[in-house]
Amino acid sequence: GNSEEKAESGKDGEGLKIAIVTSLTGVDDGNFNENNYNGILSFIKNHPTATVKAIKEETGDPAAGVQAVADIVADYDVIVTPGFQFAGISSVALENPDKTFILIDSEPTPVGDQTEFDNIYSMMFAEQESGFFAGMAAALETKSNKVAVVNGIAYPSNVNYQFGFESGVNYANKVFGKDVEVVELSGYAGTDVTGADVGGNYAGSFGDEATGKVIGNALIKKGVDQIFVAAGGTGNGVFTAVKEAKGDVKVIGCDVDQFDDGVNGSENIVLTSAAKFMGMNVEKQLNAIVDGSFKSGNVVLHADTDSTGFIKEEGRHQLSEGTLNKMNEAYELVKGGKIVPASNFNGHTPEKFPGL
Amino acid sequence: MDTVIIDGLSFALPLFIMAIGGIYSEKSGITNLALEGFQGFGAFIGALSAILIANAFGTDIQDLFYVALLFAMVGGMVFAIIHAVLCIKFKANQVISGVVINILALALTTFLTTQINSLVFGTASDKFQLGVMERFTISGLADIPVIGAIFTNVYPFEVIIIVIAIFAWYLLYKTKFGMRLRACGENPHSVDAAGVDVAKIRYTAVLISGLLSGLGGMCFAYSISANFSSSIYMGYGFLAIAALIFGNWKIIPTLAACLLFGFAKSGGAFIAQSMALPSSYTDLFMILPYVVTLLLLIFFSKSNRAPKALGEIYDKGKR
Amino acid sequence: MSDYIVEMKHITKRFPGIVANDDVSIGIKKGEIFALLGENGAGKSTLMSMLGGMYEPDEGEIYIRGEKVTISSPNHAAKLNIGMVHQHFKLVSDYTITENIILGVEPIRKFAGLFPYVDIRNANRKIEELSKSFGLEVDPTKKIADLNVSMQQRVEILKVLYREADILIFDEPTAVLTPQEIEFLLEIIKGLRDGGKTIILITHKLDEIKKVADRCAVLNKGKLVDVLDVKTTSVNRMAQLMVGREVSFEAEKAPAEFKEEVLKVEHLTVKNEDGFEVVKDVSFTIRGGEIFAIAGVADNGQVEIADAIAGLTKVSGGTIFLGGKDITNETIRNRTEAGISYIPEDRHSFGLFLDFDLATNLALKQYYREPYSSKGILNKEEFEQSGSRLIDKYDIRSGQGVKTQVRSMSGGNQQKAIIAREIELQSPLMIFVQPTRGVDIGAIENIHKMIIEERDRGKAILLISLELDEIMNVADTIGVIYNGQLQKIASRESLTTNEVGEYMMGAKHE
Amino acid sequence: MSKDNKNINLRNRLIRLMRKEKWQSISIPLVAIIMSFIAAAIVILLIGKNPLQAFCNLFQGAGILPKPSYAGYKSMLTDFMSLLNAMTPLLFASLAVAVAFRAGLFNIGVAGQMLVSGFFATIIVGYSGLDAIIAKPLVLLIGIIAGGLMGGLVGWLKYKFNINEVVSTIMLNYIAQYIISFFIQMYYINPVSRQSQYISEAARLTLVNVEVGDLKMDIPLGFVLAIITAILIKYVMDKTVVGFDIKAVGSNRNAAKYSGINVGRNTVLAMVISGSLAGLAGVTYYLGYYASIQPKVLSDIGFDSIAVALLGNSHPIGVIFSSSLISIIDQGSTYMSSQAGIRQEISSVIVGLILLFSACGVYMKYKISCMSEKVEERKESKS
Ligand SMILES: Nc1ncnc2c1ncn2[C@@H]1O[C@H](COP(=O)(O)OP(=O)(O)OP(=O)(O)O)[C@@H](O)[C@H]1O
Ligand SMILES: Nc1ncnc2c1ncn2[C@@H]1O[C@H](COP(=O)(O)OP(=O)(O)OP(=O)(O)O)[C@@H](O)[C@H]1O
Ligand SMILES: [Mg+2]
Ligand SMILES: [Mg+2]
Repeated sequence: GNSEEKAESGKDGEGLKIAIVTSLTGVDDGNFNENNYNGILSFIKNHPTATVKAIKEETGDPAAGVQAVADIVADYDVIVTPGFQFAGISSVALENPDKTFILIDSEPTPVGDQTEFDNIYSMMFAEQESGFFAGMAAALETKSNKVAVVNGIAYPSNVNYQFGFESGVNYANKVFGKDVEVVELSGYAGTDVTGADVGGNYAGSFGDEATGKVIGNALIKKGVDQIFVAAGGTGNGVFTAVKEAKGDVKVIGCDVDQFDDGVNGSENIVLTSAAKFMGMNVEKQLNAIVDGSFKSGNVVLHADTDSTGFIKEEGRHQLSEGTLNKMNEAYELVKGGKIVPASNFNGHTPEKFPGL
Repeated sequence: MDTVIIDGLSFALPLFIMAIGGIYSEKSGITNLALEGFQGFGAFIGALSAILIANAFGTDIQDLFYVALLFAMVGGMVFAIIHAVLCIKFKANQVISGVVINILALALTTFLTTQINSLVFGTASDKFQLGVMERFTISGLADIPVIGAIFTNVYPFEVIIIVIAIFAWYLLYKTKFGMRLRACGENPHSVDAAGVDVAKIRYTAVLISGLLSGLGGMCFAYSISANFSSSIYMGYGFLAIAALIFGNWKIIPTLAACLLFGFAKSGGAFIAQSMALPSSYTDLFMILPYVVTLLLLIFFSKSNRAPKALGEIYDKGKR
Repeated sequence: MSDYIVEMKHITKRFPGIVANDDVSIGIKKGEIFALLGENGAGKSTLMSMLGGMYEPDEGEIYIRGEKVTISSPNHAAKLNIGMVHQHFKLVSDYTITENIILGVEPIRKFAGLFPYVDIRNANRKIEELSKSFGLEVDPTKKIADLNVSMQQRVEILKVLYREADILIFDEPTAVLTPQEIEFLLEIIKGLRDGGKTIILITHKLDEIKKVADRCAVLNKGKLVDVLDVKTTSVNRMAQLMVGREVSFEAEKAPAEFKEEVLKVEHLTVKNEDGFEVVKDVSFTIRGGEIFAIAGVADNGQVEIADAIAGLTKVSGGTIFLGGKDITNETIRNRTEAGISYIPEDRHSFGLFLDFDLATNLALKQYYREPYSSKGILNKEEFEQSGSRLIDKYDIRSGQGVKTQVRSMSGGNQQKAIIAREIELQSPLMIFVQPTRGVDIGAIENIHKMIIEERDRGKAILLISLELDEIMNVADTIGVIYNGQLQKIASRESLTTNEVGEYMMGAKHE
Repeated sequence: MSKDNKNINLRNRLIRLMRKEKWQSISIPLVAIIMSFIAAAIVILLIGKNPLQAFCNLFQGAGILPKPSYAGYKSMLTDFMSLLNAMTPLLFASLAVAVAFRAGLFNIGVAGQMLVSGFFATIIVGYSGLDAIIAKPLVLLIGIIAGGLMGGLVGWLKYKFNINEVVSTIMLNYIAQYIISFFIQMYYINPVSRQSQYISEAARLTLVNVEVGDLKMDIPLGFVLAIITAILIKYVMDKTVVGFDIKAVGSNRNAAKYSGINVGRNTVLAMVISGSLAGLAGVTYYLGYYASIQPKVLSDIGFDSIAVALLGNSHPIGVIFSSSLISIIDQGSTYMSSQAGIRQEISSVIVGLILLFSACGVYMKYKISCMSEKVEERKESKS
């Protein structure tokens, strides 16, 4: 509706004032937040008069997140908020119709029965697609025929990764005749937002490195040699466990290209990373605001916009030629909707989904 | 079962070396709640030095863990100067000084980590990424049932800690420095009258506690995540203090207390895992070390005796 | 240049708000026993602390063996062969005798030629020899915590001798000793002198000076009054110089008039923390108008008797009646209410809150009741008014009146404050433990007078003292304790000083 | 020459001013604060930012100074109310520490006591559907009781078994943290926020988003109570027999026993009071500032309050001021970081510095008395 006004205040990106409010890990977490931040920075490169301020909310409490946004909203044109913690900004958005909000990884909290807001663009990703490629990679590269996924908390996005991973393994088993088992430690089953048991290996936190390491070690002990790590900071612990193990164990990174985190002496433990390309989409929306084409809405982004996928740049992965080819083929199928991996709520299961 | 011992030891030993630091400080009469801050700041300096050296000389950071350990000790010691000066020269309340130092350490290191990352390395990151410490297994001994686990997957730092701990014991109980130090915590006036500078001994003691805590902190940084970030502040400093009080300010009983914490911790996780309970139950097992400590304290506290002059501000003139 | 081994010239030392030593000049000859005399706070300890290296003078010069020196630390003093036996022992109670003595000058050996360690075994032997050669026998492996006061003092003396001091300073060494121990110590001091050492002795007890000292300096309010030749000066003259007036040594006292029984202790038994019986089956009674004194060597259970009556220690057997009422299991406060006043032995850690002001300390036993407070609310005005009244009545001297922090008051005045507070309670039973310890003779005279006055008002008084003279002077009835047992109870008149001494040593019993 | 003299004169006058014992409890923390702001200013200068602007932003963010522009429904007043909202638990917690201090006890367990009382109030009242008029007082009552029991336990362990309260509180902190985490995860979890279920508005001690005119603000009901409590504590400590007993036990246990004070009972009592105050901090935090509990997390307030109590000289009125200051710095930091482009962590550094400098208070006092001594002397020698 009022997207034109916004373009005016932005005046071709002239002095567009952007703020990014993050959880306590900040915009320099080398991961999720940073990816979004980089999108803003890349936008600013092309619109040098635009500015960005990074602010973080230290407690991780959703109410505090909203409060932090409310504290600073007056001084900015666009607020970027990565993370479910900021779902509650819908109330702030209603009170400040002249500001634009970009919410990543969550739908805005409904206010009354309003679920969509004129000045909020919320983007979610089909993590199951990225997870699917991770599963394929793991299943195709494993020598022990045992793979696993480690998660943080069973939020939908995390469950999506998990289900996608399992879908990918099943796909490889079926299509390429593999016999790969997905290992789960019984003590770490997850409970999703509806209270359902989704299995998997959930550390129960995105910031508990010690537990991450315990889980990592336990998996390695069970003979797992490919671990997909979708656990935020907890994942560092898994990485450490794998590095110390000194075997043939590899990890698959998550959200962003984690190849640099995998350096282990002269070697690297990162096989590839299952990515969702948030920065690119943030930049896209900022551009849209500037050129007046901004459209609000709650959007789920798929492989068809190249928003999900895996890292295949030369030197940033260690996939074998054959695996890479198989994954590239599958990527086209996912893109074309021939393969629809299971997600938390899309009604499919890792055992039974279109394309299997 | 092996994991219980392996993980238990790799947790208990850094805790132990921090507790020894605490013993040194408290035996000299200076209450030390600042262990947490020392370990954090020490680990910060250790990690920073490793990164800077790797950066400057192009050394593989993987090979720098002894350098990191060394600088962590220096870092812990440097930060301990604050506590020493506050408590000894400025005659501040020692408990308060400790708490303040913890707050300051957390604030400073998180601030500096991001600041240095962006200013010096031009990267945006809130942690210093280190190489992992290579673990080793002593082949013959590792095959012994049960005890073999002690020699399996050992971090080099565990050996270092044991060596330092033995030396610390020798220094505290056998040398004249140790004799004077312990006397400072019992009756500083007697030390002063014997012509020994109480302040100097106490400075040294607090610095040693900083040094050892820095070492402990670096070991935790390596064993938990192989990087430095603010997640190093997990209350282990306070746990070390609890261990040393529980150990009645003596090195050997304190080792026992640390092992209790370590094994109860890894054991708790192990039980929860092997009983296949949902992960929430792990929390119930996690209270094990603390409940056991409290219960044991109920039986042993009566005979527990803190150094007599602990926490007292020493003033020559005051009689 | 001179025949003085120690010379202090025009020494001035100031502390915040006070000139502790004001232009003091003294000379001490080699091989003499030189005494220092003066009221509490006259500056004796301060003057000697400057020789011992604890303080440096603000003005003036110190010459040792003819050479001008600046003694910057106790270590430095030790290098000059000066050693100080402090008024308050500076011992680590957790350490053995040897460890205490060698602290600071530890003999070192090397293990495997590499690791130095403290050679305790050798030190033990050396100290045993040393202690024998001076007639101060001790077991060097014993812990200080297990020693009595007189043994602890031996350790302090050995410490100094171990460092080969030949100028020895004793600060009030006899304040905590029994007559026999004092006798023994004085012999040792004389022996040391005869062995060529120079001794400086600070004491409040004139007879001791008379007995051993060659010369004596008198200080008053920081100034040197005179240096006397002890042989040709009378005790009375010394006292007069010190206090500035005539002092009487005999407490004047009318014959006692006993009234009805106030305190009755039956078969009292008390155990210490280690479960050891320190008071064994003690029974006695005290009547109104009677001063009942317990004589005994330190640590023979007398303090525990007082604590048990006042309620500070648990009783493990026996009964205590006050005015006919069984108070054995009453709380401390109820006992106070029932009529017990208590002047404790340790005024710093029990009798006073050093960080509170004088008014509060004076109200310590009554603050919770009318008129100091009503319905749980304190009445600060009453604190101050009553406090001021007591300050006047008992002549308590303090810098800022009732507002003075008690820590900054002199020991004598602190003691006066406690006595004032306890007398004001008008309790039928008053317990005095070591009421004159460390107090100068002027103040002693006053305190004795007050005790006798209270007796004459019909109070029952329990006096516990290590000073036999004090007991012989003041008591009406004497009980002698040894090893937790009352050896003898008899009227003052029926006992001689010697007899009491023998009972005290356990050499004689009924 | 004369300028020199003037300088000395000024210094002397300053010293004389600071010497007054009565004012020292104010002047020394004040000097500490000024020194730390100077130190922080240097740090900010070093990273190439304007310290004055930064400090100004700090106060703007906390609602003490007006911001140039406000978002919809917001104004300086709403910011100020947020400040009070955040400050309320800190004030209670610092009072808790201060009371224990007075009795010679270190209550390091404030965080655990807060958590326990917050948890019980949450499950008993927060999920009950009781009317506000009953629910709110009940929340306070549960906070007081739960915190008091927990604190009393620590006092009892100390008195009965000689267990050092520093150790027992640390142990109890962990135990509370894990047990409550377990119960929240098992029974009260909100699967979306991964915290405990939000409590009913009726039970909440802060009225949120209250529309006043064209503003929406949070009204912390607990704040008034906290101020009244502080005054009450001051009164109890200074003017009553109970307070006297507690202070006496804190000053010298032997002398307290000798004067007939029941040391054990007063140790427990002081910890009960301290724990109750921590309990109030807990309910105003978990059922006021927030409306739910994060599992496995202890509030920072637990430790900050120790330092705040120190900054306030363990004096109830002093604590009001020190907790305001720390809250201002805390609250303003988001806005400062957003405006001045300085990392938020600098605010924690400032807090750390303030505390560091105020820990030197004893030394300052001593130095001042030395200097004033000298000044006196010089005066004497002149005349
Ligand atoms: N460290 C100090 N700080 C301040 N004042 C002191 C200090 N030491 C001593 N004084 C003061 O100096 C004066 C002299 O004290 P000193 O200890 O020398 O007296 P004294 O003659 O030994 O007394 P006593 O007979 O009680 O032992 C006293 O008034 C005392 O208050
Ligand atoms: N730091 C101080 N400030 C002020 N006065 C002090 C200080 N230290 C000691 N004094 C005073 O110095 C005087 C001498 O002290 P000293 O300990 O020698 O004697 P005392 O108090 O009579 O002790 P005791 O009863 O054990 O002999 C006392 O009046 C004491 O109160
Ligand atoms: Mg003296
Ligand atoms: Mg004296």
